[in-house]
Amino acid sequence: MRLLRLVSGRLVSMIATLLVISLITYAVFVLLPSDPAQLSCGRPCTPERLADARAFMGYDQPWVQQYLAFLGGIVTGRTFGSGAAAVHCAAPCFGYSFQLNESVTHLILERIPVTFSIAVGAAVLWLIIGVGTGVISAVRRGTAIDRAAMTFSTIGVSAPSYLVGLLGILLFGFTLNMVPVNGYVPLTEDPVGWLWHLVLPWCVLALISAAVYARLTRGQMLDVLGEDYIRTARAKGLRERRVVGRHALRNVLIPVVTVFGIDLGSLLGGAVIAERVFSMPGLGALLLDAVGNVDLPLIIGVTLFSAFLIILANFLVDLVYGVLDPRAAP
Amino acid sequence: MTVSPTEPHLTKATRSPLLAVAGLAVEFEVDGDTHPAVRNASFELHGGQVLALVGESGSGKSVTAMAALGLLPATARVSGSITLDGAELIGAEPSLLREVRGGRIGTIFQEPMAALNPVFTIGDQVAEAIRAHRPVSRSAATARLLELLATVGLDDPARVARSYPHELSGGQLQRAMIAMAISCDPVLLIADEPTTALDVTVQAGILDLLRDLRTRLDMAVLLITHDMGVVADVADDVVVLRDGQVVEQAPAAQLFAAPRHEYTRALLHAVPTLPELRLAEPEPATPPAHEPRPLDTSAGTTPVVLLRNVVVDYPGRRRGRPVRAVDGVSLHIGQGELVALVGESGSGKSTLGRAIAGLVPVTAGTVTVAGVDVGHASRRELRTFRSQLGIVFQDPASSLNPRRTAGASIAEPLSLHTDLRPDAQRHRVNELLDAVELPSRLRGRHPYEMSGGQRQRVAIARAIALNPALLIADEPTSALDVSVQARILELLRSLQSQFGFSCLFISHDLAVVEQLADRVAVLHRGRVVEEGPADDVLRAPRHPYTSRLLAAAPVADPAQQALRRAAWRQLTTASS
Amino acid sequence: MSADTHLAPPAPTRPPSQARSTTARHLWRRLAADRWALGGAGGVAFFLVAAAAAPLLSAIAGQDPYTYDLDALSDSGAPKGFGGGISAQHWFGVEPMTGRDLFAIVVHGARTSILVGAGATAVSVLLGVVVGLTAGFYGGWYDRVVTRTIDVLLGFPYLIFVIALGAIAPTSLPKPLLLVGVLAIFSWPSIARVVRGQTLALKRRTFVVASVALGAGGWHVLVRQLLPNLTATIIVYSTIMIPSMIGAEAALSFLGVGVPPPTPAWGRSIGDAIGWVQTDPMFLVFPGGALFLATLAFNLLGDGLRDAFDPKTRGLRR
Amino acid sequence: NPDVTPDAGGSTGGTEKGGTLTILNAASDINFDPAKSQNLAITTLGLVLRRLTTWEVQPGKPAQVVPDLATDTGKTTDGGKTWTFTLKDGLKYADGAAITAADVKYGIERSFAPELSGGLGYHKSLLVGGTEYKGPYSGADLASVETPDAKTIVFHLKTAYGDWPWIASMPAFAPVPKAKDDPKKYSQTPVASGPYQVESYQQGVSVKLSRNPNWDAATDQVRTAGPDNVVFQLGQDTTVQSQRLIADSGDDRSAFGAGFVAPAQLAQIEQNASAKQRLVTSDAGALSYLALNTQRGPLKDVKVRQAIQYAVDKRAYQVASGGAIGGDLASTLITPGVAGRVDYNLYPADPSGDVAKAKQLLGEAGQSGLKLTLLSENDQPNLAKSQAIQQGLQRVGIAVTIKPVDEEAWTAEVSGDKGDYDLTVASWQPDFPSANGNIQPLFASSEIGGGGYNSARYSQPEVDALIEQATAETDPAKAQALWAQADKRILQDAPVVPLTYTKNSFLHGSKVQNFFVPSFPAYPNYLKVSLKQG
Ligand SMILES: Nc1ncnc2c1ncn2[C@@H]1O[C@H](COP(=O)(O)OP(=O)(O)OP(=O)(O)O)[C@@H](O)[C@H]1O
Ligand SMILES: Nc1ncnc2c1ncn2[C@@H]1O[C@H](COP(=O)(O)OP(=O)(O)OP(=O)(O)O)[C@@H](O)[C@H]1O
Ligand SMILES: [Mg+2]
Ligand SMILES: [Mg+2]
Repeated sequence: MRLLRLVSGRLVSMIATLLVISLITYAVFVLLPSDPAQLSCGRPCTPERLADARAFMGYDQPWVQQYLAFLGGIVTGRTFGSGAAAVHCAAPCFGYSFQLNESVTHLILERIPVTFSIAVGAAVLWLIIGVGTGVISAVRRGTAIDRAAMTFSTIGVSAPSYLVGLLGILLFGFTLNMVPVNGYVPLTEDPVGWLWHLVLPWCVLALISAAVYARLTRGQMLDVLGEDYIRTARAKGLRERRVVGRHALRNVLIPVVTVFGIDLGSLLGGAVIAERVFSMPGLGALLLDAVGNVDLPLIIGVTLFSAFLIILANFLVDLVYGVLDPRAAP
Repeated sequence: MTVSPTEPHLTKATRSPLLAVAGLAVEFEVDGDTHPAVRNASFELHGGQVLALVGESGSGKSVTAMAALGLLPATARVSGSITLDGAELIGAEPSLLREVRGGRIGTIFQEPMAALNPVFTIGDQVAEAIRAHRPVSRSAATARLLELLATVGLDDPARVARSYPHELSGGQLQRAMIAMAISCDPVLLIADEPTTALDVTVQAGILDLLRDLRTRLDMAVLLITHDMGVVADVADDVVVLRDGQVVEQAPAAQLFAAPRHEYTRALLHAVPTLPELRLAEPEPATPPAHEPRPLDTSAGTTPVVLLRNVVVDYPGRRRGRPVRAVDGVSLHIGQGELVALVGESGSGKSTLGRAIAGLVPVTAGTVTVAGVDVGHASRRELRTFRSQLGIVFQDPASSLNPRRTAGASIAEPLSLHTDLRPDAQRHRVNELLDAVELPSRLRGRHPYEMSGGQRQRVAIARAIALNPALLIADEPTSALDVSVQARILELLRSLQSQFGFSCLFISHDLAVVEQLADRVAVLHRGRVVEEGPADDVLRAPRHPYTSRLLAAAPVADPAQQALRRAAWRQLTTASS
Repeated sequence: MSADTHLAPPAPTRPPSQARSTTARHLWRRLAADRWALGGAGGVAFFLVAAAAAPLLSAIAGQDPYTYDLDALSDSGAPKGFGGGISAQHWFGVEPMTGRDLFAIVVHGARTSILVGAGATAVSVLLGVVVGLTAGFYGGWYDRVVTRTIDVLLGFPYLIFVIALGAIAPTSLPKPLLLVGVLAIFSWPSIARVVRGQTLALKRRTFVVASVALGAGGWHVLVRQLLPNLTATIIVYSTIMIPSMIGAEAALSFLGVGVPPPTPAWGRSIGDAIGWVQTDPMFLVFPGGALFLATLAFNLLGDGLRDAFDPKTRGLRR
Repeated sequence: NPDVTPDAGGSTGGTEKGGTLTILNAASDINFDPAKSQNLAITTLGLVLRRLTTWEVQPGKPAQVVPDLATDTGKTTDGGKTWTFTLKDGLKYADGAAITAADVKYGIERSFAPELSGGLGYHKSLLVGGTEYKGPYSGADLASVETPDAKTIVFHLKTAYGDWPWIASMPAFAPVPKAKDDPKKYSQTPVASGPYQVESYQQGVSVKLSRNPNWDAATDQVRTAGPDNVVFQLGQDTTVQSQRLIADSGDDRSAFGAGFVAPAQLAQIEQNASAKQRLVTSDAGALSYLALNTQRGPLKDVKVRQAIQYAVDKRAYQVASGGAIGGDLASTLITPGVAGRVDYNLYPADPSGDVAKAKQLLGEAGQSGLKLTLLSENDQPNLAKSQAIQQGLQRVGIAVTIKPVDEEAWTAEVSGDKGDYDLTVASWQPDFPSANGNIQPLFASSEIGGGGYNSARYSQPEVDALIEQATAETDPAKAQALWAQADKRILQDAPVVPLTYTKNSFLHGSKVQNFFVPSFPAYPNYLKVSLKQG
């Protein structure tokens, strides 16, 4: 019951946040000098044709009105054009991409499995590697292991992901010929192929984020190890592994989880660079294409969806928080 | 098996010591310099005995105990020898240390709230201690755990086991801590200030428990305390530590009766005494529970602090009902008057203090300090008012910013309210350190690098830095050994006579209250149940609650304390 | 009231500068005892000097980062000769397709990259700390507005905004400034969030209440009580951020809001160099190496500072 | 006739049948709707859809317009205003239905619908009534396209237009059966008239083509239809594409990349004997040029523009585009491979430019310390080229600021009405290989802003008149002479600096045969590619 109230309260604020995001996105693209109608006008493009195309897509109206129409479409669905060529987009309609001739909702749903596969795998991997490295580093503080781990994480922090990605492809894909270099195989079709195609993107993303987590974990761990209850745990005669792995880690994870929520959320909204480099048809690639084509409905749709995921991830993190930290329990 | 407290002395010569500390020295490295904390300390503890480690704050008591467990931080350098049943502990293999910790030596730490992991339930933490040393099943561990929690006198073991530390009171936590410490039937229990954080009634219960455990389980106890009353209550032998060195070791009775070392004598001399307990004529039948003695307006001058029907509610957790911490208190403190506030834990003492300082909003009633209505004062008025207010918080450790040095903390009011030049500030800080008996080298230390008593004195120095008109002192000497406490109390007294400030003195140590206070107010469940001149209230309590409180306070005399203990038991059984 | 008689009249708050200077001395002493941190400080100083003296350095080499040297290139645009055209004239070789001097590009690139990296970090840390701290401390509607803003910004695929800004911004606006702004806008929320969380916890601690009870105003509490307890977090964040900001500079170059060419920047050079990695690896090695070393230096210094600020880790053997 | 002996590399031989050809594509989407497609006649769309006419391209020879569905390339009876085409016999769609003239008319009509805008629309303003027509979905039909019988189709134009046969090769001239037209889905499920039909379509992932059983090779003179299947892999990173093709393993042996090989990879391929063999570079083709905004400040002065002709460092530009393999230095507007081109050079100078001459001209114009903005697309190749220009102009004291914007914004800026830039580097690949396609879209004053590509914003009544005259001319030889005249006339005003005739390089796998790249268009001819069997 209390959970229900909590969830509904959060839902309201989530929707408010999403509204603001969609509004900003709309406004931003109205300010852009580029004209979506121009792109779908064809060549040569006469002013009359341009006006026609604009009117059909609804871009001739003031943007506030466009925005309201968009919001309405989510609830009731929308129809563009009229007669035999009319396009209907069923509710919940997050817009219709005229360039891809597909409802945005459908496009997003189609891309979700790819992005989720990348994001979840990578996140699991980097959490394990990052937190592991951070813990070892903190426990063995000042030793060569610590220095090595932190140097490694420095590389990870500073390396641009496209660099790591492409070098990874060159090394593991071409030179060593170990893994496929790109493409995506649905899990349902071929689980092994799915795994095999995702190994490299996972590792690349994990390598980069793990570095950040290693630093974060190390810092938190150093703090926690100075706490009295760690001394108590040791005084109980627990093995050091248990002291660190249970008593300290649980407390360390609390702040780590916050950051993780943000990161995972934004990754779920599209692992843009990884998808580009590894030619994975995920949400990030979709967004990038949409931006390149000024496919406004698609941009707004994907933006909103990503925002939704990020906000959702944060909400889930708050719930996990309650489990990790009883003091914060709802 | 029943063992009388005196029996171990008879067998002492025939048994080899359980714990032998020989030539122990501990040094800390701080910024490249070494600071000795313990020098060449030697003493012995035999099975089934209670050895009290006493001495002034910062004398190395806790460090000695931690050395035995191998739990000192990496900055410590330890030499000498500590043996447990003949096995050397210093520099021992990790596996041996692990077996000793928790298995053979149980430990109770100073602050239970900090010493328990906030994210695990009590049951979880205690069961873990059991399973660390015994290969028992989960369910067996649970059974044992409930048994242990019951053993330490917790009412509802199942509920306590399910609770997280923040959901329990200090006394409950301390008991749980003890349960954890004795879970593997250790041969030795190290108890570092096991009752400091607790009020006298709870303290009496815990001491009773320790005594009982010692007897029932034949456990030796290394008791660290600065409270000579506690020592008198439970100790068989006493080791007096000063500045890291053992100055005297003797059986308790002998020590109290005929202290050999001068320092010991000074220590005992400094112990404040309570008047003889007169429990003869309690009037429990119809206590004027809600009728405090009428306001004493004889002082003539306008009171500095005037409380009228003050109610303070804390908002409850998430839609729960609010907690009423103070419930209709009327109180006044005259100019230059020292009023003591006593009462058991959770009775609302600290809350009242905070309400006077304007730190918690008052739900109803008015708080007037020096003519300022604290509840409705502007920010500016509050600021001016606070420049004349000194406040010592109950928990010295947390009232100091962990990132600032002692010097910086003490200088804070100076820089806030005066325009002293850095040199003058420095000078004043040194003066203040002197006044609270701290060496000036502590200036640059962080709270983490000081002992509990040292931190408390820093907090006091900060509170008196501006010679306040009103001092609110919340258990200002709880972590201090008697000698330092005596000097601090002396300091307070002299400052007060010099500057004539008013003082609200919150304490659970009735002996101290007796020495210091002009008037005493007894708080029970947020209400003042008894109020009057110190002498009257402490000598002839009218309210049964006051009587119980008085009986629970230990005195530094084993013989007399035995009597009081009996009286207290009688009272508690009568009231429950 | 008699208390007034022995009280100096309240005067404006003045920070105890002497206390500060001792802290600074302590810090320095601790830092100096840490070999790794010293190395990091040296590295940072080295790059700062290199950046400041870039024109001088490249003048010594007799080069500038703009002049084409097509004779140093083969017909396909790849540098001629060993190691990407390393010679007495071109110490680091030349850039493919232009023949510009790579040494000059790298030292001049340090200017842009460090400016953008440190600038963006500074702005976002400042913003994040100020906003997070005040939101956590003051609470109320201000806090709610801040939290929502943070949610919105974190929920925003920043790519979109970046592209839009790059297109809208007038040409007259210096690009490095724009870049710093764009990067900062999207990185302060996560810092603010963390700082806010910690502030919420800290402000309930007794020492903060104690300070309030001493009559400290909000500013004093924020700066003297809360901030010192956040330094570790801030430093760790900053040191992680600087290099990732430099990396982001490169990514943004691709999106058209980077530093416009031909102004040298490590990020862009690294981006350009990826394609050449098999033909001319040195093109990647020099700017990439510089980026890595600078990152390493910043991180080592940051780790050292963090330890120096944290009293608990004082005196630990390293 | 598929038997060609190209000098532009590529493996040749007879067309072997079978296998699956993979085409690596950077784009994430292929639009098969003829109304919306801007595809060249010889690439993707050509595999699935036939039009009235199409192109015959051969390495080293100018492209020719040849009949596709029609029996000839169109007949005009009145000097280019009315054009008549007749369909071949026995033409069928993949579903077996006959292809009729009405279907062609319908296909053209639907390209007028605003719902389906986006394709090549040269015909829209040429056909009588085209400006007002809004497509067939509201019930109206376009009277200027007549279908007297099932085989004949007649076009009535507003003005004489000699290049109409080329226009008839554009996607909109593919037949669309009205009954099968679902404008929402047609881009993924077109009714095939060519040798392949769309078997599966996965947006962002891949498109698979399989054979159209009803396509008859006898009716088709340009398509050889070697592979059994053609698979487009979409959204492939270009660098990775190149690396895959260089590695040449597994299925990639039967693949080629649809995108140009970047200069960095060209240098890499240079050192890889196997890959070098599989690299196919076009003849010098499309013109890349520096447009000088003739309506802005100092650039209004022809002297200044002429100075820039000399100041530009074409050699650096060439290197930035990949060296000799990236293009030949240009001096004219009409590109090699276009019939009737006359080679000349109005501003002769060293490839690196003539700094002294440029300075002198600037002096004459009384200009010093010029500051110009160069609008550039923000991808690496374009930025490299822009920098080469910048560096060249720097030498004569012209300070150039590069303003990088993304591709779409660049298009909007250049073809928009504001024209807020001084310089920009552009490259023009005409939509059909006639000098008309080289000159008119870039230099007619009607093409300034409003979506036109006259990026120099060049307006010269004399030139407009010449263009009009040449456009109407139906005698190719006369038309060509007029175009050559226009070419020279324009360059006298120096609105653009011709930089290079670009060469595009493509990489293919070792099993790919009959892969060649003509000079126009400088793209591989998908229609003739086949796979080595066994
Ligand atoms: N980590 C540390 N670093 C430096 N000095 C320390 C550290 N821990 C303790 N000390 C010093 O060692 C001395 C002994 O401290 P210890 O905690 O044993 O005192 P104590 O006798 O338990 O006092 P109290 O009764 O106040 O708790 C003190 O002077 C203290 O300042
Ligand atoms: N912040 C708070 N929120 C809710 N309840 C509180 C809070 N602080 C104190 N209380 C409750 O108010 C009551 C009075 O607390 P207070 O701290 O004044 O007791 P005290 O007399 O000082 O006890 P002690 O001797 O243990 O310090 C207790 O029941 C306590 O649980
Ligand atoms: Mg202690
Ligand atoms: Mg209290």
